[in-house]
Amino acid sequence: MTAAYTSDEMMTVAAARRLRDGRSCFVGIGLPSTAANLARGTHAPDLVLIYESGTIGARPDLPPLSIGDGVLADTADAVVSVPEIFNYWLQPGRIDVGFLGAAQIDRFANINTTVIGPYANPRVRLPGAGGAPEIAASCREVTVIVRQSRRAFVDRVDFVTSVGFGSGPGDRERLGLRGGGPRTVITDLAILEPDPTSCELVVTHLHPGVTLDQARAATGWDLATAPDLRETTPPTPAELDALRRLTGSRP
Amino acid sequence: MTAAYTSDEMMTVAAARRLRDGRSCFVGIGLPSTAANLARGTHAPDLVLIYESGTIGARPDLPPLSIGDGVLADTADAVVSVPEIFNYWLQPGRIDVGFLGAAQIDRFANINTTVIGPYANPRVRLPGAGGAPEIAASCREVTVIVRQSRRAFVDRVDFVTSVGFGSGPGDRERLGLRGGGPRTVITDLAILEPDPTSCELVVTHLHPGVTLDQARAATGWDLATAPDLRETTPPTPAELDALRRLTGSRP
Amino acid sequence: MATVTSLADAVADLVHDGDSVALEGFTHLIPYAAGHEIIRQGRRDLTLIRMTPDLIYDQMIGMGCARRLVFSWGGNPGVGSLHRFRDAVQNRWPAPLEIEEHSHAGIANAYVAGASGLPFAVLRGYRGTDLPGHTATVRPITCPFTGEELTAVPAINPDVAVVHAQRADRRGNVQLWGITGVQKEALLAARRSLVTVEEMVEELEPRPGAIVLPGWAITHVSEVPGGSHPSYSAGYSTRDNGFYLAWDEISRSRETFTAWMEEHVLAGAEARR
Amino acid sequence: MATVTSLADAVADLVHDGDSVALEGFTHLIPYAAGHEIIRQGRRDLTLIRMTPDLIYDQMIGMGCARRLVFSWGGNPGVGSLHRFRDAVQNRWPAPLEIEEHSHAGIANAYVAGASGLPFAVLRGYRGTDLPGHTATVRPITCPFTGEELTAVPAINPDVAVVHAQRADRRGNVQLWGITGVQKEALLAARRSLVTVEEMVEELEPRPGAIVLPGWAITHVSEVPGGSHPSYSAGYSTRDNGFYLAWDEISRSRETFTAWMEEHVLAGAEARR
Repeated sequence: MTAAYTSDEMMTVAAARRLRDGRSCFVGIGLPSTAANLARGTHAPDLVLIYESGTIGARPDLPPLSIGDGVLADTADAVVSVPEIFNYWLQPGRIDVGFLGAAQIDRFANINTTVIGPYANPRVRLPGAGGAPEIAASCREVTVIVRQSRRAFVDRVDFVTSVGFGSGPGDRERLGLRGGGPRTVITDLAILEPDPTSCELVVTHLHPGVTLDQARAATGWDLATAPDLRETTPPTPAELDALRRLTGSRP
Repeated sequence: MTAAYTSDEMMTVAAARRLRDGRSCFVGIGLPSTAANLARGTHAPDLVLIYESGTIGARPDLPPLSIGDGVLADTADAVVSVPEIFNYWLQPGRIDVGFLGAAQIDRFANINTTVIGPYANPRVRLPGAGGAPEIAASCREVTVIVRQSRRAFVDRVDFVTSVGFGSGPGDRERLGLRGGGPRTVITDLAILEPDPTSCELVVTHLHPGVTLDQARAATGWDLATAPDLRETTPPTPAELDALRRLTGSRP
Repeated sequence: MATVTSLADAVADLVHDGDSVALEGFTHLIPYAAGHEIIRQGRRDLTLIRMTPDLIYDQMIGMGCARRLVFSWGGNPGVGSLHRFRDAVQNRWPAPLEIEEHSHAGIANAYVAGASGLPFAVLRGYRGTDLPGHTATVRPITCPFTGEELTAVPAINPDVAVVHAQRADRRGNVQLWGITGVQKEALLAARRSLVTVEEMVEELEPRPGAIVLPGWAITHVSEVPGGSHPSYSAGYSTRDNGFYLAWDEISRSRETFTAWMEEHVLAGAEARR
Repeated sequence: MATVTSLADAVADLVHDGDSVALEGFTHLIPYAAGHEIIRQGRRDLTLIRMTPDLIYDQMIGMGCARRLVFSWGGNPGVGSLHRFRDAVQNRWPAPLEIEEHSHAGIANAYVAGASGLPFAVLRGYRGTDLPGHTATVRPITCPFTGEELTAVPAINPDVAVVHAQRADRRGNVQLWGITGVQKEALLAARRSLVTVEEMVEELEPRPGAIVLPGWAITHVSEVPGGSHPSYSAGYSTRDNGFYLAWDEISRSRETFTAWMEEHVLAGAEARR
């Protein structure tokens, strides 16, 4: 049996499933944090959550509102300084998965969280980089979680805040980025992965009830599909229960 | 009244007197540590002792045998990592006085603690640099405590482990060394200071009972005196008491 | 040895028009009270430095204290935008705001260099992003051993650093615990420093996870209970998440913002809580 | 996740002939028992890395384990010389010993670079000394912002790091306190790591001044009570200063040294205390 669920719930559950138990995960705030805590509360009890505030192995009961909530420090295996979390933990490539959001993402999975419009005269000034550029550079792999729309899924981002595959194959190596880059982009409509040859994001899974045309309509480039396009397994009741317990306290 | 005392006691007391209360002092092990703790036990109760093991504001009852004895951590205001003590505390020039020993010292107060004889084929292999090169480079001023003899006081050190004034005026600036360099050299015979013009060590004080000829005989260069050569004030009974309480436990 | 003094006197002594000022505290221990005092004293043309401007810089920018902002993430954490920051960048209200924009890793390392007495720091960062094209203080540097190209950022050495902590003793030794962020580095990088604390105590009782900043490395210490609200001080208060949510509305228009600041910050001491 | 295993198995698994090995611990928490196990397993051609070789490397050098030593201060702290180290350098006994010599600040920063995934570190150090003339791994580097010349050292990334700590839990999370030295950096810089601990516990109780190294960043953990003797483990033992003084005599001649090692290290488990 499947329960009724929202597209955001499908997105969060699909993201949580990507996190394998025992791995370490550098978590951005918001949807990534909710998904990571859902994973920890379901199939991955030993997932190591690392927040840029310096908390390693945090075990919050509820997803924190901010990246530096007290519960993260109180439940962590270790709390280190902010320079240390970036220099000793993120930069050397020790972290398995970086979990990022995005305001814009393009066909090569480059991420913009800085400005919409020209930098000097922005149409929308966004928060900026935070830890994302180095998370995207250094984690063994990156998962992006972002709602799919033509505003967000653009052919070319207005500003490269965090590098996915740059302008295509070989760019990460040329730039000396040692992490593997984006492995998965999870949206409220679909799951996308970079094509192994072209590095361009293609649809590998459509969520139940979503058509390819819908996904294409929400994408600012000519979206292709993987050869073995599949349907995402819908959220199980257990997953939904766990997710709603996590988010029940807050919208 | 003056008590009977040894030349080593005169040396240690003279060194301790140089440390003004409330200053911070980066302490090497051995004689420097004894002198610094004597100062703290007498006229400078608020002297801040910093050991390269990472202890800031240590208050040992007795001088520690090693630079990392437990009493240093137990009594310190703060214990930090070894990289931090060098990078955040010593390197920026935060420490008032660096307190060093020497196996050899030359007329420009350069210090050798590395080798006697050629480096590749040493006559005597000494312990090496430790923290000394950066202490000598970065402290606001440096005090050296060393027994005076022709073996130790040489025209030119076999190996520059720690820079005093290099080969003379202007060298520290040229090398980008931001600390003031050696201000005082205290021996079992005398107190020496760099001549303000030539940077060469000259005698400013002879300890009671020591003649200039004795000091010259113990020096490997043509030792000059300051215009106002004086006699060192002998140790007071209170100073000697305090010193003997400190060293009584160990030779 | 730090001087223990009132917040008003400490700010008057340390913060001058045109200074570069870093109020640090990573979500936790943000020195709000000190920021409000800077606003009340009417400082102008400040270069404000902070990894996450947070509401405190949104307030200082909106009140016209800042000429320039050095930062790496300018949002309302978990909520959304900083409307006053956006209004200044997009519409130059109340004054134009120059920005120097970094990543977290870049600013953290710039503070480390500042605290270490080095002119620059090296990191694996920024490469391939559009940040170096807009931020002049990001340059390539080559490893003298491997030839690999990395990134350098210049040291940050603020005129003044301000941090909030849980406790200080009479000698001005400061103790903080929980998320300690980049406060030690900011304080040690600065020419002058102010630490506001929840509580002055006779003796600092050792605590798990606590770090101690020696008083002789600090300029002034002021006792300001609740001085981190709406941020928090672990062991003394919890984060006022409700205020962070409410700020989104308060700050959305210039009028509601100004009215709130008048009532809660500019008005007499009564209103300062 | 660290594997909890016996010292003998851990050393056999991690340390191979020809490896670069860093046993760290700054006076405190020196991993003597692990060093003795490396000696018993007859490892050869090791590059030994340590800021202060201390008696443990004097023993390993005297027993012929080392081909190369990277260090910054090779004395018997508070006592005098390391006679086996001197005999190796001056007389090539029992084998020639290459040395790579640094200052403390240099090695500490080289570990920091290693732990940080950077190829080099920058410091104000070595300038004007004779060290760069004899140590090829010290090179000038120019600040890309100010033009100032500073010093670079390459990262140290040992094949294996070994440290001793007070406690670990079953997941291999390690807790140490007191003087923590450069152990975190050495461990994080290494490809493989071993932590010997005084005690395995169910849960790590938070303690003032303690740091925790997460088990997932460590390869093996072994319970070895007393494993830091004649160094010490704060909370468990005090430094055996008498042994450091006695070592001066024991190690002075090749014969007394060899006899002591035979009896106290090479002989059966009985003699290992």
